[in-house]
Amino acid sequence: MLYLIPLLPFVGFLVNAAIGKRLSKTVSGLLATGVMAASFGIAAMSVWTLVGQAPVDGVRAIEQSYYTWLSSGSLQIPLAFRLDPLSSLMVLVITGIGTLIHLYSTAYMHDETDAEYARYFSYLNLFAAFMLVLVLGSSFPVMFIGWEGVGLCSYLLIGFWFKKPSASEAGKKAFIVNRIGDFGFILGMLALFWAFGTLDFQELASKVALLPNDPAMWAGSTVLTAATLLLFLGATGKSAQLPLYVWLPDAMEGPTPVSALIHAATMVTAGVYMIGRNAVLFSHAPFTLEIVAIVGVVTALFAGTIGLVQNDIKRVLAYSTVSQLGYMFLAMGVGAFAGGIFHLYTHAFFKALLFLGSGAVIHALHGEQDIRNMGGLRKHLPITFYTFAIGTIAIAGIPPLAGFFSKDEILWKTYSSDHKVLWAVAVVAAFLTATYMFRLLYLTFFGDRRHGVAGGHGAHAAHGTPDPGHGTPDHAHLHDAPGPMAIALIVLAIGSILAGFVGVPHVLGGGNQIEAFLEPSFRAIGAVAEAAPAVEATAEATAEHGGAGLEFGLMLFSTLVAAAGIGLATVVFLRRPQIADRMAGQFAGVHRLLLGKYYVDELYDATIVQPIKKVSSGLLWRGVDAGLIDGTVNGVGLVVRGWSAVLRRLQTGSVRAYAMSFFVGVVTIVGYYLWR
Amino acid sequence: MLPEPTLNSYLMLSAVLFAIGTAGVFLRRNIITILLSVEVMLNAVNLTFIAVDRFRGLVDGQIMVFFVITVAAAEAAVGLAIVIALFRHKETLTPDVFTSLKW
Amino acid sequence: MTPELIAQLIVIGFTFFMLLNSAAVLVYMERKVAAVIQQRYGPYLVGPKGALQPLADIIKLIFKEELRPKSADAFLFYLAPIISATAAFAAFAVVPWGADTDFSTLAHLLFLDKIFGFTGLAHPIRLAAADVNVGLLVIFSITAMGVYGIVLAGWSSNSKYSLLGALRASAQMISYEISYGLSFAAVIMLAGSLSLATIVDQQAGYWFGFIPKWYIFIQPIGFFIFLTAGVAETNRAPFDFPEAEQELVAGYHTEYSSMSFAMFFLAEYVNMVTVSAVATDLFLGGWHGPFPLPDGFGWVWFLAKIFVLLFFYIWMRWTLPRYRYDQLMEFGWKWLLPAAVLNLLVSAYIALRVGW
Amino acid sequence: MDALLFWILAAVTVASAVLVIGQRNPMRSVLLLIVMFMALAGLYVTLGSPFAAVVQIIIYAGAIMVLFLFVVMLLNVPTEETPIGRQARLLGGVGPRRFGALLSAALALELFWALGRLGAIAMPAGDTPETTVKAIGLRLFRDYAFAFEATSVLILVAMVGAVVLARKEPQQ
Repeated sequence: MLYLIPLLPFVGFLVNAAIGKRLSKTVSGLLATGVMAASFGIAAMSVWTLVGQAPVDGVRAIEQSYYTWLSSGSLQIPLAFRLDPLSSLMVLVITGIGTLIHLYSTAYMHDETDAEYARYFSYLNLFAAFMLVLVLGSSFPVMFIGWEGVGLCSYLLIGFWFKKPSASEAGKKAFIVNRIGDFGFILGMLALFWAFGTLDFQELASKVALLPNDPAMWAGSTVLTAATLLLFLGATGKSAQLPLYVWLPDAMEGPTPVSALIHAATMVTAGVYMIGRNAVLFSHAPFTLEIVAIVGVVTALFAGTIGLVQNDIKRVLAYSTVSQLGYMFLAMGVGAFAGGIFHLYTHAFFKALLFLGSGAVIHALHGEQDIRNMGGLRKHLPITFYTFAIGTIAIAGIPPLAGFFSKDEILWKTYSSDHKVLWAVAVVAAFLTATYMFRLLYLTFFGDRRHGVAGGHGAHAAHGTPDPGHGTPDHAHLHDAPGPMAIALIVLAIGSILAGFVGVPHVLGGGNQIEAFLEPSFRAIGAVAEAAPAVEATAEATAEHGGAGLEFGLMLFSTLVAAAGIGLATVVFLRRPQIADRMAGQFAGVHRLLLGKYYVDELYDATIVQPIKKVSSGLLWRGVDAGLIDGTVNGVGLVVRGWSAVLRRLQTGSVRAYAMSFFVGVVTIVGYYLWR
Repeated sequence: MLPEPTLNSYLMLSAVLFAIGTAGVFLRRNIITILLSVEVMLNAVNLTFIAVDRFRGLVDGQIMVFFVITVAAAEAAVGLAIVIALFRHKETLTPDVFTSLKW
Repeated sequence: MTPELIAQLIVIGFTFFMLLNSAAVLVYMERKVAAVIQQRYGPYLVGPKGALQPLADIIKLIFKEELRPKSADAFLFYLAPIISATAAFAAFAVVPWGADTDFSTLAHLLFLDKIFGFTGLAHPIRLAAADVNVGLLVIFSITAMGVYGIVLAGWSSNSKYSLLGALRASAQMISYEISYGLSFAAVIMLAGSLSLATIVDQQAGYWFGFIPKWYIFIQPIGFFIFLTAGVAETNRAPFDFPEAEQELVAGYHTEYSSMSFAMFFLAEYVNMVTVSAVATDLFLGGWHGPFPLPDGFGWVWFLAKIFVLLFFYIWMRWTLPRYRYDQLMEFGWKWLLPAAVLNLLVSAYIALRVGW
Repeated sequence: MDALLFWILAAVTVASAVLVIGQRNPMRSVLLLIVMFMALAGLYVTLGSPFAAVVQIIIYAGAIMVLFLFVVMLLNVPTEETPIGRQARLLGGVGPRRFGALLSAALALELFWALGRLGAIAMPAGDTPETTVKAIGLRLFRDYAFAFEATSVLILVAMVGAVVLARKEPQQ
């Protein structure tokens, strides 16, 4: 009954899309939330049965095939779902957090008209359905359905306020950038099919596992490397890594719950999931893994630095998301697949929490997003403040909150797998994370109310009237998050506190259960332990010789780093704000560079967009289309017309004449054949 | 005494009938009669089918005959309907008058 | 000349003779019944209670002058009545009216064994003019031919009443032929044979010892459809449009007189008899009665049933008013035909899945 | 006996066919065509397919031809009128029609020639076995089921078409 998990949200989508206009907000909202909740329940049950299962050579999986979707030659693709530890974790995250965010949205979107409201929830449900297909799919094509579907939904939801130019622009940008990634993804799939003749994850894994595993380049692995690189390109597109991250910050044009669900918790992690899902493949392509790790860590740093100076509350969170995703890819890159997924899972909690918190703030301030116009909200929005604070601490990586365990796991794995440099950079990134997150916290909630600061209303105007609550901001009374939103916030906050404890490392006397739980998903069925990823193995090895002491030390160190970051933020942004300005003055260049996001958008525009425009308008349109194609078509038309003017004379319109000619033909042909 | 009918004699008979039918199509100036000539042709074909059936000891030919008859029925229905419509418009049944279906 | 052949010839002659008489009898019966229904006396002068009236009519018809409209198409004009009469008689030819018999009983009763020493045939023969194993289809095709008599009559006599009558007749007969055919297709399915004799023998015996196994009991709708279509086929009231007196003088035989008129008349009554006979064979168990008669006397039952049906015909004619023509067509196409199809499908389903 | 029957029926068939097309009066053409159908039915019987014969009579003679008669009577155009208008005379004139007749004669000759080459093949000996209705039915509803259904659809379409075509336009 796995199919029910995606099917329920889909049904919700159908209903809301079809008759949503005529439903009241309460009904359509409850419907959407209800199906998500139901789907969560079913997911929970299925996972329970899965856990209850006796592992077959160390692997538990529920596989259900529904019908043969594609069948041509050796390509046999059943529409099949597989629930194994990895996908079960994902399913729980998606349905669980999804449900909360739906609940949150019922209050958050309440100012929309009934039709818009229904449209919003239909998109949201559709997204959930596709995301679930993505994670449940047992083969690349099935995953690809979800992959494309979530892309579509993210496009629709980013451009939800399509009347606002910036929103629709952002939607298009997201879609196009993702297309580039998807192109890579498709090519990767094809390469794999060409090389291994199957697209089922398990079969691929077991086939790859049989290849001899040496880092040296040899025939089999070039293909594998190429394929994995292409797939990784797809991942960078979907999960907003360098160089394709540019769409995510703009995606903040969408409603905040959407940012929370799609652009923080679930969709953007699809790339990570995909790599985890194909752990065996990637771990047999060490080169790719290196690339992944480097890209990841660089992205983490890069985004962190940008996040440091952004003033839009949601954009800060967006960049932090990018950098956290960078962490996950780093983990994947160093072969700490479990670690990556672990971080994905915790990140889902606190990032969703943070976004929803920011949403609550924006909601309270009637659409104000510029943190320079906030401050001192601590007193007015207690619930929001506390939950947001919890989230911030969690992401900063302060024990014992969720972020700490996962991030530290990654750092340790990085270090222990002899990626010292990467480790260093990652630590810096962690430092930055702590800093800018607390900057955000301070500027938003502490100090006293500022508004009308230069650029503030400029930013405000830039975003038009983004989130609900139009009209002039009324600061007289600020209402805290209403019921549903509060519930969502609190639940997520609790989650951000506790989520980490499933992965308490051995050093702290915890038995890293989540790793044990997930580990089978990164092995090839049948291929025994020796086929387990080499990098993983080496990691373990170093873990042995490195010893517990070292690990503990590093753990302490990273915690201190985080604390330092927090301290810095406290000093600069809370105690003596003027320092910040002075620094900005001193390093004006750097500041401008960061504020301009390294001018990557402009770079792309100059190097890619404009040339393409030139070529297509100049050559393709005027030359090929207008000249060649139209010319040919018209020419054919002219010729035909000319001839028909002559030939139509033969058409007398008299039945008898036609019969006659036809019959002459008959007689002649019969005669001819008799003659020979 | 008359010669025993061979398969050929049946086929020749049907050939003659068919030819007569075609001749009718060309000779007559009355749409209805032309339709009748078409029926003659169809029957010529039917005769062939049944003769060959008898010759090979099958039933398929007869089934073909049934189909032919069915189609003939359809053809007659539509054809006659058209005839009526035409007659309403031009008050004549001469096919050569209805030549407006052209450039 | 084997005795079988002779017997067969006798049977044929007898059938023909009986048919001819049946027409005369029916004329008398019709007039009497009509009279009774309308509280008149009806014919009473000629013979006892006017029993010889038909004879008188026949003589009169024979001696009348043969009139023909000037503009009529002579050949077709005279051909038409012949066609109808022939069709009518030919149709009856394949209707068996008694169980196969070797006449032993009859011979015994008529003392033939005493006189000629004829104790019955070597092997029994069928009591029908012709023994065809696709009898039903033959009847069907011949009745189909019967239309031409009427149509030609209407057209050739070149008068608007006749033409209208003919048009009505052709349209009506085509429309009702379909339901007619479908209604006994169901019976064919049950009996699994096209031969009337076989079908009749299928209806021998009784359910629970007293209900005769007639198909009317399992095909009531079929029977109704058959009867209705039959009435329409024979152009009897309430479907007597081709000869609707009030509208078309006398319909297709307006212009006819004397013997050619008589032929149409004959044809009509013979057709009635045929339809009733076929109905009897198909639905009423032919010569199998509610209780068996001595061997070789089944035809008594047969006659009795035919008589009842014929009476019903006449009764209906003098009881029911005539439809309107569009009503007739509507009834035929929109009610009778669907009913027939449904009946066929349902009985097919039952015959296949359930069985009787 | 069989031979005699065949030749008689063949003669009747051909004669009636010729008369059908050699006839200006559509009414008579129809009737002669019916005669031809009868003769053909007889041939079918001699060829041992009585069922086909009966169907031929029921449907062809009994229904289709009645339809023709019906239309003939409805339009009541007793004879052909010579075509009016230049083009009509051009196409329907004597010349083209003669040519057409010649063409069909040519076809007949060609076919004869072909059959002549074929040489005479005697029908299988022994008296003709009758194909039972059962055999036909089984074949028709088992192997030709699809064709059967298709034909039914065809009939339906034809019916609708006929109704639409022959319907009088509401006005004008």
